Amino acid sequence: MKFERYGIGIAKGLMVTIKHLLRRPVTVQYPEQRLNVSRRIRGNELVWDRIKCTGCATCSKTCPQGVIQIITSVNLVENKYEVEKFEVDTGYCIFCGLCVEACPYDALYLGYAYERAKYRRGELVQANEMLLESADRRRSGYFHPEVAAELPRQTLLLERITEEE
Amino acid sequence: MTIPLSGWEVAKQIAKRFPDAVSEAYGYFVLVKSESLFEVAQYLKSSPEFDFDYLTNITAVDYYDYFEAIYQLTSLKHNHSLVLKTRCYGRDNPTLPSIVRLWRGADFQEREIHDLMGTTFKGHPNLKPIVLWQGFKGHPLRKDYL
Amino acid sequence: MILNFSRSSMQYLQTLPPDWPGGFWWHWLVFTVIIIIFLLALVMGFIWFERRALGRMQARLGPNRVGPLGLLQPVADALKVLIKEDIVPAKADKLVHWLAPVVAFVPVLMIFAVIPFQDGALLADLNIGILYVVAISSVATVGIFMAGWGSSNKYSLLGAMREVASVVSYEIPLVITIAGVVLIAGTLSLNQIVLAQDVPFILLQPLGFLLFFIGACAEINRSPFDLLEADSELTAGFHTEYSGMKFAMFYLVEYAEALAMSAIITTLFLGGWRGPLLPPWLWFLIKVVVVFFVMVWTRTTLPRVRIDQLMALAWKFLLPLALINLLITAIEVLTWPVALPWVMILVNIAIMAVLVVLWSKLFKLGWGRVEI
Amino acid sequence: MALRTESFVLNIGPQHPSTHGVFRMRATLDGEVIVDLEPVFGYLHRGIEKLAEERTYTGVIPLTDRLDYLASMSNNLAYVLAVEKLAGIKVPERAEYLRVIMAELQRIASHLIAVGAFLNDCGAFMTPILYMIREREKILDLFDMVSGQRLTYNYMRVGGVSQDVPDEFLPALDKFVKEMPGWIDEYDQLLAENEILLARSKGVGILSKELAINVSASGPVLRASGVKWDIRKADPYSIYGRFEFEIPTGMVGDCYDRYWVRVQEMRQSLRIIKQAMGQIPSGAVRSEVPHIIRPPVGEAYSHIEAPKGELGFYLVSDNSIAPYRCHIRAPSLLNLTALRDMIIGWKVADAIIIFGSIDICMGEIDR
Repeated sequence: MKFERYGIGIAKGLMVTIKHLLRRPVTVQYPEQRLNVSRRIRGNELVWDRIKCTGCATCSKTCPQGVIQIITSVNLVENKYEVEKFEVDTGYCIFCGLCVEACPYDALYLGYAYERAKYRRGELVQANEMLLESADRRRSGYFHPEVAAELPRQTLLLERITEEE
Repeated sequence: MTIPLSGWEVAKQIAKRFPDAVSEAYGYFVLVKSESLFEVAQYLKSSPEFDFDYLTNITAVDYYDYFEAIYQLTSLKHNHSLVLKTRCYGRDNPTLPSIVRLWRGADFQEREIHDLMGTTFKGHPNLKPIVLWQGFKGHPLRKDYL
Repeated sequence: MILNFSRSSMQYLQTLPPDWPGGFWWHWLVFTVIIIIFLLALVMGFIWFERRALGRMQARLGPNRVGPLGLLQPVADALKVLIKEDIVPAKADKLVHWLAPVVAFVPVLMIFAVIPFQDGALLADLNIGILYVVAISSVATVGIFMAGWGSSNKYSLLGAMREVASVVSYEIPLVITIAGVVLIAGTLSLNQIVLAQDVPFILLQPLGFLLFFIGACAEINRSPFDLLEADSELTAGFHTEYSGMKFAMFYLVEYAEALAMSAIITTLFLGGWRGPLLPPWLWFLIKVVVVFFVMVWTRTTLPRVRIDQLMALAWKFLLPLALINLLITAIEVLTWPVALPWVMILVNIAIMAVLVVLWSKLFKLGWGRVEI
Repeated sequence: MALRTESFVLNIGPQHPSTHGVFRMRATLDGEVIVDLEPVFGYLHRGIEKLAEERTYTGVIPLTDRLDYLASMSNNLAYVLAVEKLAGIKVPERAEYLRVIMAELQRIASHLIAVGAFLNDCGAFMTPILYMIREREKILDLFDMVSGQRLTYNYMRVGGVSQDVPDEFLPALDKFVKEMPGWIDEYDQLLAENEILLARSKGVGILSKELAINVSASGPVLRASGVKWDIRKADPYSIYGRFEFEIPTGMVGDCYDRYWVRVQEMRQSLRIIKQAMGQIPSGAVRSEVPHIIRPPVGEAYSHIEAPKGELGFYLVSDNSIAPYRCHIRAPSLLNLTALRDMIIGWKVADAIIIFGSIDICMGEIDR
């Protein structure tokens, strides 16, 4: 090491680290402190709207992983398709959101929740009623700005630091 | 802008030096015979008017009847580019000349093509599998590999 | 009869060290226990302190879950490590592999026998105290080399080789700088050295302090000289193959060495336990923590040097300056033994500045050059 | 009597803290000096090129996220540009600007990790990388806001971007652009002039200009060797022709130059973002493109200046819904070609920092 600057470089670096000792740390203590996730979060599951769904299977065709399975039957009385089974294997799902984009009837949403780990692989295969919206399975605003508008604002690290200083 | 050279113009230039080398030229592509690939590449690299000092990319496509190897050449000095193509026939042991001696950037790419497409590059110093393990059967990027 | 024997032997031993306060056995027992407890507690405290300080300097929190402020984190880690499986590599030299942590750990404990925590509060006031420290502290290297060799792992071997090379080189400037302190104090006993420091020797020996600090960091392999572990190069260096309690021993050695070196720097240069108002042992502790904090601070900031640069720093930078420092100190002690301390301080600081600037001009490392 | 010595083989990796993934360097050592080195990889081979042949053109976009997982936006961009070239699709103005903003933010994020990891390899214990991850986190927050995910964004679409940015995006970006130069200055203050870092990285691992061109190095590695070649300038794709920025180049091509070039590129990226923010028009972000695209028969090569170098996609279409062949020109792979030449003769510690200064991503090398 050429001390042509007599260790000024080292001293400068030491100043930066000591400055950080006096700053607030940026880490979040996760289970106690929670940040608001993005309004468009592509959370851990799909939320399905049974009433809107016509069983056209566009989502299934778009899915790059091929994890959406739809079985329909023809309802001759009302002259439409009846969705018998709408099954998503979330274990294989990569949450790319292409199915949500493709759905022509706004019947498919991504989930807003993120702590949705399961203990068994079998539980990851979700079908019909399990896919409907509920209190702990809220819809995310991904590709649905009207849903996004109702969700809380995302916490940004950018703002968090400056607000508290 | 990088100017893509017209394949036809370049083919004419090449044909002056190597009359039998070019088999086809269309759009921005020059299709040369695989036997004369090395000489043509050497000419393109060394001649001052082309001066293709930078080998951007090599890839190969399986067209069932033949394998097409595609060389993207760029000249950093003149800022123009050319696509050189060559074909090799047969599925058992298709062979192409290696251009590692001209551009060392071809080293890993030729190994990769050898690994995934199964074409042998004659003259490559170290033609070992690169992404698959040694002893892997088959060549995954071939169209008939399932 | 046994009782008789023990009593007679006790009487015999009691007569041996005439200057030791209290009975020999009491003194020995109390201080050994105190030192071991103090050492273990302080080492755990230091581990916590380093992790917290490091965390805060890196814009994060550090351990804060176990106990108040995460103070019990080292305890939890120790418990975890205790119940871990002890894995010995199949091709390891079993005996050497087993013995290495012990050989590394014991000398570090032994250093504390001569460190004065307060006036006279030390296990053995050896009249060659500092010599003893220098001699004992290099034994730990043997343990580390044993670990590197016995693991039969290439990374471990490289780490151990680096350790031996660096310790052998750094011992020399270290001892020469100590000689400067000894010249001024006129004694080798650590307690006497503290008593001699009416003015802390950091002021009388500023260059010596700088050299000793750099040398000490290298000797105990603290950053930027932590080559033997060098986690980005050698995964974990000499203790790559260690797990469970043996690993914990090495971990303990690392921090105990840091503690020992902080204590020695405090004793030699910062006036040891001396200080106004507060009780002496608290002063000692505060000074040790401050020295340790500087080590943590440099660890946070500085990149690691390369092995050849490390060696060159020892032989081309530290050694000549240490020799000059010793020479100047000797001349000062010889010619103006009763000079005003303040004059001496100014003179010495000026000499240090001139020498460091001069050497900075002359001395060049790296920039594409490989030293050896 | 001469001492008999022999060289020994050290496998650095695949499980090693500094190999940035599952990479292996089979080094032959003489003492600490490396006399021979062979890079071994393929541990992360997922056959993305083959998988792409079985998916629709849109379905390949999530795959490109997983190439260089530190720069997913750039990968998306390179791929959609290739498809657009192949199918002749026009992109709305606003989408072009959004793409540029995302690509440049991604460049900053990727360079932050590259520089931080390089300094970490030098032995600065975690501090620089943690500072830089903190800044990267702010960028990831922005990406999370627009795309809903922090790593695999899947944001670009053929013919635009998936959806417009939310209203709060541009103010947040403005804030970021304003405060980021201060942070970069702080990194410079932290280690750029540090004597130990200079001693370690100056003059180490020199890649000469001629060799860099010959081995098809690209990106910061090529520019650090003194070649002024940036595809954003040389072959402006998207709307890069409209922005003013400089191409920082190094002098000798050593590790320090590569570090320095990356830091300067971050500043230039901020400049581009600032200009793009000023010019961004309103309007549609996606042209009318069907979900299932059938480009005409043909082939197209499109390249962009990704953070790691020239990222190219070579697509061959046979007028079906899936690419007939999708080749990825991975910059990390080609930058590694010269690794052996750069490392031989240096010590183990240097090998680590030379390797770190190339900044590779295994997801891209093995594909």
